[in-house]
Amino acid sequence: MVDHTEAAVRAEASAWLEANWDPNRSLVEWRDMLADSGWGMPNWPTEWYGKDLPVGLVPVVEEEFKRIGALPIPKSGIRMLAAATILAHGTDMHREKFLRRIITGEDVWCQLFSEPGSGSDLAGATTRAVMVGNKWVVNGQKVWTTSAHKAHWGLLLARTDMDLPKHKGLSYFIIDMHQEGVEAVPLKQMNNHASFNQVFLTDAEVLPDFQVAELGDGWSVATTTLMHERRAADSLRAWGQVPDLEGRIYDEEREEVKTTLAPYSWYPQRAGRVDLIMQRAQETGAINDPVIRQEIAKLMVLHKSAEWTARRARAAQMQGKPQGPEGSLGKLASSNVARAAARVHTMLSGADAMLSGSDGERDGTIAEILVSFPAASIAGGTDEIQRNIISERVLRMPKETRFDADKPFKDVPRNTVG
Amino acid sequence: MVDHTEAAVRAEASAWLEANWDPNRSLVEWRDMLADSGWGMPNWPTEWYGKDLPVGLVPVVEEEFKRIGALPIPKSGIRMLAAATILAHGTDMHREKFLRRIITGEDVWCQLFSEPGSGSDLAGATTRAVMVGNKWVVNGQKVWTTSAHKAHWGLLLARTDMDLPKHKGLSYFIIDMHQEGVEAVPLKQMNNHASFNQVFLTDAEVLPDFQVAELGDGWSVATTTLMHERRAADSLRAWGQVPDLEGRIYDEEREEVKTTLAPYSWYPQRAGRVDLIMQRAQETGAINDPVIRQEIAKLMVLHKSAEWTARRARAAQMQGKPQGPEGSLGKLASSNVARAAARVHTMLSGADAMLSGSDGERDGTIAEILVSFPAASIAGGTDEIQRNIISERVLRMPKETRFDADKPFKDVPRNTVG
Amino acid sequence: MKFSFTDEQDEFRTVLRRFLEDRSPSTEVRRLMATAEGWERDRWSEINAELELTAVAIPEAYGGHGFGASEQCIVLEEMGRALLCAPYFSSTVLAAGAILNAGTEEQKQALLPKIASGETVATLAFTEGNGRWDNAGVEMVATKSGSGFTLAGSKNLVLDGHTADLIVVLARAPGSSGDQGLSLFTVTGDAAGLERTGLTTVDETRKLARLDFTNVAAELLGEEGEAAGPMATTLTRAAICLANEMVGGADRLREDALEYVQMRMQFGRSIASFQVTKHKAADMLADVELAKSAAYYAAAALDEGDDDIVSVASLAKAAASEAYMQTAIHAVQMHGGIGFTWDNDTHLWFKRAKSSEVFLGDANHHREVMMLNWAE
Amino acid sequence: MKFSFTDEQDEFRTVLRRFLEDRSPSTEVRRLMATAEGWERDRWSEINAELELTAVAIPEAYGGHGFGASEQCIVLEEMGRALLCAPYFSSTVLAAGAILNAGTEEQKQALLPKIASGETVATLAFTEGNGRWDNAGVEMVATKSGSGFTLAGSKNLVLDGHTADLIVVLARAPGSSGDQGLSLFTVTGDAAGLERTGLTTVDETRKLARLDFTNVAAELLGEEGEAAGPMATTLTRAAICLANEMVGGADRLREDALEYVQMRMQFGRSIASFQVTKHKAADMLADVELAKSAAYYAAAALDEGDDDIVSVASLAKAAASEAYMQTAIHAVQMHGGIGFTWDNDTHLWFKRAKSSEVFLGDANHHREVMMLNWAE
Repeated sequence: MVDHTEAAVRAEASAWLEANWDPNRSLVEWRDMLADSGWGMPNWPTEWYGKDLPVGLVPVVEEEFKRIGALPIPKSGIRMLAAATILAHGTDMHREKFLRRIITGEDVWCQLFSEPGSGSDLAGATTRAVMVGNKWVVNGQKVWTTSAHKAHWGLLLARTDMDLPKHKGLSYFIIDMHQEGVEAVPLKQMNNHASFNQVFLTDAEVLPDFQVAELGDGWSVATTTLMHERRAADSLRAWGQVPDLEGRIYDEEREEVKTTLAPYSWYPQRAGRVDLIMQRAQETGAINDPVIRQEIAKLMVLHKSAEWTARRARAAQMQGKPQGPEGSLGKLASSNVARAAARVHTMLSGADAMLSGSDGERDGTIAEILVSFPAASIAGGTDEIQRNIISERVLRMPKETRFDADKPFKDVPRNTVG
Repeated sequence: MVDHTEAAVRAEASAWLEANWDPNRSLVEWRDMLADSGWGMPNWPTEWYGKDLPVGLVPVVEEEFKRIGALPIPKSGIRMLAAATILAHGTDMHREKFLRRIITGEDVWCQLFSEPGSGSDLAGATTRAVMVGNKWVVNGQKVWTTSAHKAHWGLLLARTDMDLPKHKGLSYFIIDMHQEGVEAVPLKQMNNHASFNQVFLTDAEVLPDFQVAELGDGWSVATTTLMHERRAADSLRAWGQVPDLEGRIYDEEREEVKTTLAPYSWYPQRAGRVDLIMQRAQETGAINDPVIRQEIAKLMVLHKSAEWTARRARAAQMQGKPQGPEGSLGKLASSNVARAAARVHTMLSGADAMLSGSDGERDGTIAEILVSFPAASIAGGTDEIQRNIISERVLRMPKETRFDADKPFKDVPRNTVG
Repeated sequence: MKFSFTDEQDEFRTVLRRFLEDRSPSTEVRRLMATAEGWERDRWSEINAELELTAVAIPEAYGGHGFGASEQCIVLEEMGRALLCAPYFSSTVLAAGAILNAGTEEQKQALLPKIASGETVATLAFTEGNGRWDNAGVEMVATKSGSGFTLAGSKNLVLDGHTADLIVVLARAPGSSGDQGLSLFTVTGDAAGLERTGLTTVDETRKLARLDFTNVAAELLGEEGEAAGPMATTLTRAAICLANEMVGGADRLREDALEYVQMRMQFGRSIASFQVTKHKAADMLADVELAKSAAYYAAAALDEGDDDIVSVASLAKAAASEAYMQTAIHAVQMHGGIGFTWDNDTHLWFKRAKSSEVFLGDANHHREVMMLNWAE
Repeated sequence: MKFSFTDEQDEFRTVLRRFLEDRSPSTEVRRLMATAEGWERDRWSEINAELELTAVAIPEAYGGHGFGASEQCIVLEEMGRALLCAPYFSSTVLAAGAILNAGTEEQKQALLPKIASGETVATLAFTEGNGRWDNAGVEMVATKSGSGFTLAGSKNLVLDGHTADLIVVLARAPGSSGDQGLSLFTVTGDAAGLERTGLTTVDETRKLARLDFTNVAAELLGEEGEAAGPMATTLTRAAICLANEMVGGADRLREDALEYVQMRMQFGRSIASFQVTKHKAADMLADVELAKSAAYYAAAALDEGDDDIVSVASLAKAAASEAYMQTAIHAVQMHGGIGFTWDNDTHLWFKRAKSSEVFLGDANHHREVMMLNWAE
């Protein structure tokens, strides 16, 4: 039995790390050791690579990793969504087959939820999975899929019954991405990046064993995956920082980070790069223009207020208080900040806002802000969806009337084309 | 038979006016002559004080009034809504009894449509009219009633059947305001004016003859009244200009104008008084502040664009083109202008925006703007209603789902208190 | 930076909120705002006796409880929420602040305990006819006369100026300008040569006065010619206090409007069920909560001696100015015609929002101060 | 003020719109924007041959049709709507405008007929590295050399500068500043010592170039040292033309977004049935129609010789800058994720909106010009 006091956990983690950490191991070797010891994912069950620690004690272990300089398991990326989903709803076969290689990072995962025809309405998925002989045969089209072209496995939400209401006719599968019926095509954005793929599923196959939870439980399993999505996005940003040290393991992790974060390289520009505003205003001398100074000030008031609101929410959370309304406003506030920042960057650029690439300011970074910020109010839940959530869940206002929840899905009006 | 060419109409009107106009007559005497001759309301039917002129020729007659300096019948006020409604839907008894005294201005009218419980939803009226013996007995409460305390007659929308759907159970009446069951109480606004009344109807009586159109046709009759409301509001503003001449008739009309327009004295402040902005900016020196100058400029861009949009709509109308979208935007644009103007006035005032009355700027006019502009986005159709209308009628977007149209009114959820 | 209220602070707020809901319902606000004074000494003493609000932020050495800006800002947020008609801001924030920052030890001992107990109601007279909120705008002249000074000129927009017992006055040496030559003085409300005129205000719950000084004998507060620094410090704290008062009012308006649309039916459905109403309510929440964060942060930053406090204070005031007024406009709109009537309470807070928007400087002013003082 | 289009003008617009819908579908826009030139001479000649668009606003005396600004603005509105890839603005608005306003009678006779026929594609080079749009920003020096002049320096952000046959250049006498000493010159696109570099632009449908002049021989256009007035007149008209082009683009974006939400289903209903979508669509209509009114008014005011034309032109450009960008942002949002993809056409107009927002001066600049020139 593990002793679950903070001191005991700290001592044990510290002892193990000091005995085993060696920056000259390979990344996979080290992660394998973490999996075997349970220190990589200490809040996971003991039988599945963990130590059954309460979540509240995980930061203690993380502190020891940091103190000793050992690389932890990155808590980010789709593969961790897969792990959380498999731990909660998968079979032992799934856990056996997938969890270790999720920890070692040897398998890349992707998420096949969104479709061209459904947008914000994930539960409106129309990709069909039909049992033919002894296999599920899948046909349809998914979109906004990060890393689909590199993925070994996909988390698939597909419709298995058109006669049931929308939320009841969905099931959840793990699909092998390395098969003939799966084609990933890069989806180019207006900012010239292609961070996502469209995935065409044409008679793709899934063995019955790879179904997660019961038939028709797809929506509730998907909800588990989505719950972890925001958290994973946060730690993705944190993960970007590999220590600037020499050693095989650092080189390998830097390489992994680089590959994993490549699709997200424009995200800072999407957020409006408020960090550049004061610098640029001083460089260009625009700070001396009282009109632009007011516009910068308005942006700063918004930006700082949003930042402090997030800190307020975290502080309350750390005190163990129930979540106040301030915790639900971040996404909406950040899309307002991004829009305002793009406006101010345009004022700072003046005529040069017409140029991009190497002719553009800051080697094209400013131009990239100007064609990336619209994503801030769409991706990860549009502003409209955020306001629906805030009004319904935080303010307890009436829900939108549903026109699609109770009737057979086949009778629900939907988009004919993607 | 009247010759309906422009030249003939102009000649005939001119001849009659030159023969009869005399500024030393009393107002009522002159209007009586206009009623008898048909020149007061020349597009009304010949049998009802008019000359059956096509509407397109009315401006010709108006030009002759102007040229000769004769006072026309004011086309404004609730009494003209009453006339339009009675001409369209009333009985000959109604026309006989009411139309002449509407022309002479001897009867003041008011409109009893809005209720505390229904707001934008006029058809949700709950004031009941029940036949008791041989009379209608009315109970309920009306609100936003201009001139109710001075009115002789009221245009009443009341519910005569709770079992029919909302729009079918309403009937339309002319109610005698000088009776015991009718009590008008001034309704004070946040800007200290009391332009409206609440009207309490307690066993008030209406003779069956004073019902307009069939039982249950109230909503369609009310629609006629409302159609004329905007037009009447426009000509109300125009009417304010009585020539600055001596003569009994001018004195009497000035008196009438003064009384009639009294409730509207704060309307210019409600509109934000853009006319004062440049003057004040120059006086206070704020025009030299580049930040305030930008804010003034933004307001001016909005104001001029709105003004030119209205002119564009009128020009197209005069060319006989079908109405374009620009014709539906005036109300919404003017509430944006009013809000922006109040903002700029505040900047121009600085600390003095805290003061009102004789201590306030421009003898309190600025303070009155600051507490009147919110009415611009509410009265005469809220901004929300305007956007509904624009999106549904101009852009042909789907109508809001109705939850109240088809069931018996008694089963429609509604406000219990006013 | 500490960024969350302790359990004690939360408890204090809860008690205070209930207390003010009980003692300052809108009927009471309406009664007091209709008086020339705007508050009643007995009524205010009674309220103050129970929670000792005037003592909260005055140091223990001068008869107060010695709490920080965060606690004082809780008081102000709740007062702003209840629209309490009382001379709290004038006496405790402005006058006591100036005395604390500028007075000699002896003067603090003499003046502050009575302000802390509520026995003395004081105010600070600094703005003049030009409506400026900064030191450089002061034109009133203090002339040496024997061992003392005499004041001549006018002060405008003095909060509770016609009812205060003690008036702290900012004036300058003849011929001086800018931050130079400024001194603070005290005069009693009934001083000879002082004429006090209550002004007609948009916001009837915030009473202002014009004070005309005809050679009024005044006592120097602190060092002669050294008032610029203490005044600036006083006004920075005042801006933070006002921002907190304002977010309290804004949140109240927001909640009342939400409650109204939740209860009100139109077209056979709750107004709150219309998507545009829901989205407006969400935006209102965001406006108010973001402004709250800035106000809370500023109070905490003051308590922690943050170097950027001047910028942070102005940021909080600018945020509160925009958020309160925007919330007030939305709140009227959500009520519809009813929200425009005198009998509905919305206008009481609407007018407070308008008055607060410009009191101690409008958003443009504070954004400019923020940018010019930003250390980054 | 004339304020409505005649039946002939309406008919012209209808024909032009259909024609451009046919000749400049978004597939064609995408094909041309991917080329370094941004337009094709054969393609453009073919389009122009049919409707003689380059001739519309050039006087009959110089081979044009002699129509007014209102007609030219119809052309521009429809081109902005179709995002036509052609050197129309550069050649007909900027270069022909400068030649008309500054050139001698002989020069107009020599240069304008070929621009009117479309045979010569010209442009105007005035902005430099500092990105200023006003006369005072010009630093390039023209030196007398024998009977002619030589130009040395760089011009930046020259519309179609790398593809034009003829370039009108604004430069100044050595040692002069402000409006003084400015002259216009013409050089051919292939002049010796002229290096032309196409720039990478946010809006790929609007090609810009940097022109580096190393002692390029140039011909004086009009009077030496007298270019300030003609340039200002040219840019006032250009601002009006651009405003009309912009409202055309904005209206197209608005209509496309509306069509998309009308057709698109979500949660079992049309996206257009959501109240917030409806209200956003209503606001978009108001934004675009108000900006249209300003653009139309400005064109009519120019034709009528309005005294306030400088202010009115800037008002129209400022209104168009805000309305086009706002409409573009809303249009992406109404499409959702699809609107952010390359394959969806929205971004083509979005980028044109961004580029037009600052081209010839941003909204702040034009609001300032408007206020400083307002006669009222």
